[in-house]
Amino acid sequence: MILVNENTRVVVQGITGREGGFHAERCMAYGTQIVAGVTPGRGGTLWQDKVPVFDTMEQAVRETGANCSLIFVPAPFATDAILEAVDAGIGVIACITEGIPVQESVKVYSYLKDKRVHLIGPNCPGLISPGARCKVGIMPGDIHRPGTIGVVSRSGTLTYEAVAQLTEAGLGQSTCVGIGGDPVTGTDFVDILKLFNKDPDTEGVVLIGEIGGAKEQEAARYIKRSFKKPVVALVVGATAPPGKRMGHAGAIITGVSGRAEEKIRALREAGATIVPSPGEIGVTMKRALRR
Amino acid sequence: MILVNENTRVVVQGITGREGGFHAERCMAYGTQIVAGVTPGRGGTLWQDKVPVFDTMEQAVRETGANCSLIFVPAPFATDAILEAVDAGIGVIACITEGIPVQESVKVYSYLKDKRVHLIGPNCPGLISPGARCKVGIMPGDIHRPGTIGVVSRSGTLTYEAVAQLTEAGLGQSTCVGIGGDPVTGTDFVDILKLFNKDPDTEGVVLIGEIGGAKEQEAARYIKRSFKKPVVALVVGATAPPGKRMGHAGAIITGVSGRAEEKIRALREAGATIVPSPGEIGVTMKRALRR
Amino acid sequence: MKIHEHQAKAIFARYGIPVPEGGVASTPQEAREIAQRLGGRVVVKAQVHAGGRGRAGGIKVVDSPEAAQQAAVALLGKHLVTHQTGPEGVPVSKVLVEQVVPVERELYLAIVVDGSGKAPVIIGSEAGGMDIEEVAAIHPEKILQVRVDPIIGFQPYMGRDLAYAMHLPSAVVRNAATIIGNLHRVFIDEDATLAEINPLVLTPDGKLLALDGKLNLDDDAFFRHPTHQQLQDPEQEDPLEVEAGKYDISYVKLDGDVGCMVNGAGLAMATLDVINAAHAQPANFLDIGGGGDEAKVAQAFRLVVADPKVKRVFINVFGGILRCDVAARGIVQAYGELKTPMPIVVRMRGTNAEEGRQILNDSGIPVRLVADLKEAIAQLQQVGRR
Amino acid sequence: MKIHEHQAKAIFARYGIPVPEGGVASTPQEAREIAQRLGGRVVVKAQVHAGGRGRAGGIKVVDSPEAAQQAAVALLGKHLVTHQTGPEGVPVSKVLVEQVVPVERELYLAIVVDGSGKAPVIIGSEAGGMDIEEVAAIHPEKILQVRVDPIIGFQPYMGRDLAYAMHLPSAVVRNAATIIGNLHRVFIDEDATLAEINPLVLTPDGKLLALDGKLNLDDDAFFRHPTHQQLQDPEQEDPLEVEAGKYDISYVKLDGDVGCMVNGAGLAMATLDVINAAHAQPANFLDIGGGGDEAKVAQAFRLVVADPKVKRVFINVFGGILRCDVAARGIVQAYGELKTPMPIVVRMRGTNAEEGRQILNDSGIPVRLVADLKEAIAQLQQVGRR
Repeated sequence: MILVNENTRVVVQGITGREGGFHAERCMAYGTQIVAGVTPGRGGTLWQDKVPVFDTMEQAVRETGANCSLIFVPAPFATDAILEAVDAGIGVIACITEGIPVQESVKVYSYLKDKRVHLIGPNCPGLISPGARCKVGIMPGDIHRPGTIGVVSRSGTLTYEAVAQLTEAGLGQSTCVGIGGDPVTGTDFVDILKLFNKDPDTEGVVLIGEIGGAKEQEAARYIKRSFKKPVVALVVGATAPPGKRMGHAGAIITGVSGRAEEKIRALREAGATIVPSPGEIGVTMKRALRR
Repeated sequence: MILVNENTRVVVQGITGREGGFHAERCMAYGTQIVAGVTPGRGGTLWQDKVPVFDTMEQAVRETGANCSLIFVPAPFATDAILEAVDAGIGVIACITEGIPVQESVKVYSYLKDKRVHLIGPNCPGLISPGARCKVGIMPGDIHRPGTIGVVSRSGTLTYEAVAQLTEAGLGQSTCVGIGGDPVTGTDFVDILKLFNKDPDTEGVVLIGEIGGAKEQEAARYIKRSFKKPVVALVVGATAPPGKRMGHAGAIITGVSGRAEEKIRALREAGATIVPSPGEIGVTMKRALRR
Repeated sequence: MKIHEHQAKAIFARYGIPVPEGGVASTPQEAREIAQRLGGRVVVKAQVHAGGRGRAGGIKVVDSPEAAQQAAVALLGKHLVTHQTGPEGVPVSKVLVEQVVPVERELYLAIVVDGSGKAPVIIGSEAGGMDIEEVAAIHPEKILQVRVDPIIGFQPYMGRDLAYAMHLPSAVVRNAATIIGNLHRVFIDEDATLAEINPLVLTPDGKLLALDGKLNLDDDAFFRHPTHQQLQDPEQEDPLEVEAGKYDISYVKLDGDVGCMVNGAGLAMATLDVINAAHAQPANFLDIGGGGDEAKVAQAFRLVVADPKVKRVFINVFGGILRCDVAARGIVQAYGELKTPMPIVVRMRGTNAEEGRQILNDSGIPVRLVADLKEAIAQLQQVGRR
Repeated sequence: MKIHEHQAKAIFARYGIPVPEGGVASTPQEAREIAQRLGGRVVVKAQVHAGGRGRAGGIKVVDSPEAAQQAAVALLGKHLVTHQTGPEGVPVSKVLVEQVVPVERELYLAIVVDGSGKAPVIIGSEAGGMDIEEVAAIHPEKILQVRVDPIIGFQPYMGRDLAYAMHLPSAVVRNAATIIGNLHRVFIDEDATLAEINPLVLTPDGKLLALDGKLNLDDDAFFRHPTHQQLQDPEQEDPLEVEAGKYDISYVKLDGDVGCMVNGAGLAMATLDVINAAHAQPANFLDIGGGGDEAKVAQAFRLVVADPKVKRVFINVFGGILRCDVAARGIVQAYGELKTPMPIVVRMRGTNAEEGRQILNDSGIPVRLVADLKEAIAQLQQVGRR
């Protein structure tokens, strides 16, 4: 598994908010070690009589040894929250928040690109390693099974779909990562593929792309050059009209490279097995592993 | 020698200006390969019937293979010139310009710190490797002799003083680098010491510091930890009043660490030989080498 | 969010980008007066959120105030159909009346955020005045790009590099670099997702002017630009899309007859692809969005069936944050009001899928519950054949 | 460049940093009127470019407009001597009259550029109202620093971290973070080299106010702040330093009798050190600066001998850009006008040193030419003994 495992100690930024509290609860129920919450002004209290709340990330990390952060802070304050986590020394940050201005993400990425930190998201479902009962995100935990398939995706529910199909096909997951639907994200397909490449627990990878940008083409180049495990790829949005934002801020066709057919072509040429239809992710992976 | 040598091909930014032209001439007379000049709007002309002038650094590098830049552009335009040189792929940039706002230098440094480029200065005399007849700066060439002493200094004329004394004492120089008198410079003592440490041509180093900042203390820490050659150090400004800017923007005592006595103490403790008086740089180096 | 050309140009002008003299008219009389003020010979431009105006007759060059008035009569209150609009076109409620500028050369200039470079990129081309996608296809070498690293922001040399590469005369380069820098300031300070000047024209006397202007603003940054939302022109959007926006539902109008309601953008796109692959046409993209409750689901359902083209509905829910039982209750609620006779195919999976199906079954609504996408398609085809 | 407290506070207020109500008075009558307006009980503060005003009697708290007038009479037109001024003090031509603010706690807040970290650093301390150097010496643990990376700039969490670390009450933290952010905006947008609030006070009713304010502006950035130079108060500087500034000569007044003229800041500092080591006192630091010509050298010479304390002169030139022959001609030119009877010791080295010496020898000026620093000292001591 990659990024999160049994040693992951999670601090939830925005734990006293509605969404933050709801999902912190569910993560804990799944088995995740939620060791702290952070809400400025609420330091010194206990959340749900269980989790200590701190005013700052620096305090939270110092007091609890948290090494992973899950962010539910509203968009206007989310950049601040991410950067606070980075400077507090957090190694893996999952930012669920949707609606961060793209130019904020540009700055955030520029700041952390040379630091030892993985930012998953923003605008993502988070990540989960079922084998470690470690869920750092908003995905339904019960569809996952421990196993050897890595999943990396720009989407939320479509990832759940993929996971459910894998589980149904008898294929458990090593780690599933939703990199997020924004045009600029902290982590791209290539970053996650590099980790899966080195991960002995991962035998094959499901990659789920969509229209907009060129992250799938970058993934294709990396797969062709260096990736050693079978990849099964699905790219959605083939029928989306150009110039329209399809839900995700990043899912908008603004040029040739943003089209699904271009992405599919690049991935196929790189040796990935293309999923013929969204209903056949699980079986395609099963077939790909047999070869 | 370090940074500049017989393979150094220099482009002068601002070659058509008064200062730029004057010093380009003298560098050429010393033996430096001045392969291009850049002045926007003057592209396509020949400077002094000898050196092709280009509109942009990108053109100059593409056409002439320049790998080093010497900048004389006035302060309001100097940041632009430095960054243009960085993006054109120049490896060694010497910025002579004085008077760049400190916050510009902060930005410049932040941009280039992870790139393969050495920015010498701003507000510096440049650098010279007498053994290669390569002078990229405004120092009087004729006081230098090829040899094995490295010189690194925050000062201009005081460096010439040091060089003259070394030459007089029969000690030639491998490379002399003026890192500049601003509080934020592209290159610090430590960066240059690291290069001298690895340079087989350099047997010993003269380090010339001054009041303000803590660059000398950083140098001391590095010398103590890793530097393998004799260091002779002079720190000037012991009698300067606090809070007054002594010529250089960086030469102003704003705290304890900025005082000359603190710097001298740190360097002495690190094993450097302290020059007892500015008139004894040469003889001190000579003595230090004998040990 | 898209805004009108005249709005973009007003912002450009505030940032020091030269634009032609002109004014906005809502009536033919106003158009005449502006033309009068400008000296007679003007261009009258329909203000619509769609490219291809010129070929569609939305831009008219005229020689007198009277002719300007006539041109305005021909445009105002009409719908303009371009290759970027549907057959119903977009309404023209304003025209921009501008002086006619003599043109020596037409250039292209734009700034977008490059998701791979993770930074703004300035795009320049000496082939201005054309659709830049066409230029990219035919003359990719004529498209220049300069990445603007966020640490240093725009630097004049970036503008000079572009200007020289576009083969602008040396005397114009500094001015061009300034305009490029100003466009970058617009892009950053106004939180744009696209800032485009096409064409940027060079006049015979060596001036540069933004002859057209396009500015898309980042919806996600409205919270720090209180005035941006006022620039919106809901008339230019599909009414259902505008309505969806109020409820924070992502809805995009399409041309088919299969109404779609899905939770999650990726799953919604996948759903469209599946429908298309079965040679059916989706009527819309709809992502209920995160944090959906019963009321939001009901609202989404209302939107789907409000489209008169919709003949059948496909609801695809993967329960996660939005539980399937909640989604089912929302559907039941909306159906109770609407009593639409349309066939509804529902696929539910994930959290509380069983409860959701039970609720739908118990409700008496004539839904067809399916187990997977394949079956969903089969059912949709079946109901489509009738 | 230093500016006055009242100028700094006006800028702070523009950036949303709360300052006490008040006004600036040039006459006792004005001081009285301001005090009247503020309700009587006020503090009257001498506006000088020097720390240690309080202990030196430059700050007076009074209970009535009449007393404010009296306090102004006692300060205006006088010279204030603090531990940071020379014995001659600095002139007081304005006083700041402000409401008296009740103080619960005094904090320290400042921003400088850290040359090692190569970024602005925010310094905070709960030990405000004291000399921060003293705090640093006695309670270094009470000095907090936060580096502001230029890529991301100030972020609210940096302010919160500092505020919590200064043990501010939770209810005040957000406001403190805002003030810290605003001070950072002052620092960046105004190109400051120091922005300091000492003390930043917390009032019993939970408000934060900048009770004192200090702002040093980057001289090198004047080109992009056209109004900054108008903030200068030449009266506060030594007249010779002001004069030198006009010619772009670096000159710092010192207390001794050996006038110094050197090219290059490092060599000039070295020269001071050498003189001091010989138990002589330099009268000034003087760096002729880059690109010096004959006229500039002459001007520098005039500055050196214009100081009435100067009894002997040491000229130390290492010829580089400034050639020794040029320097010699400048000296000859100035000497010709001034005919000072002072002994002048000259050491020349580097480019055209021989020519320079020749020119001086031929000029008939009674200079003592020396070969090195050692000999220079010997000569200076010899002329000093007479």
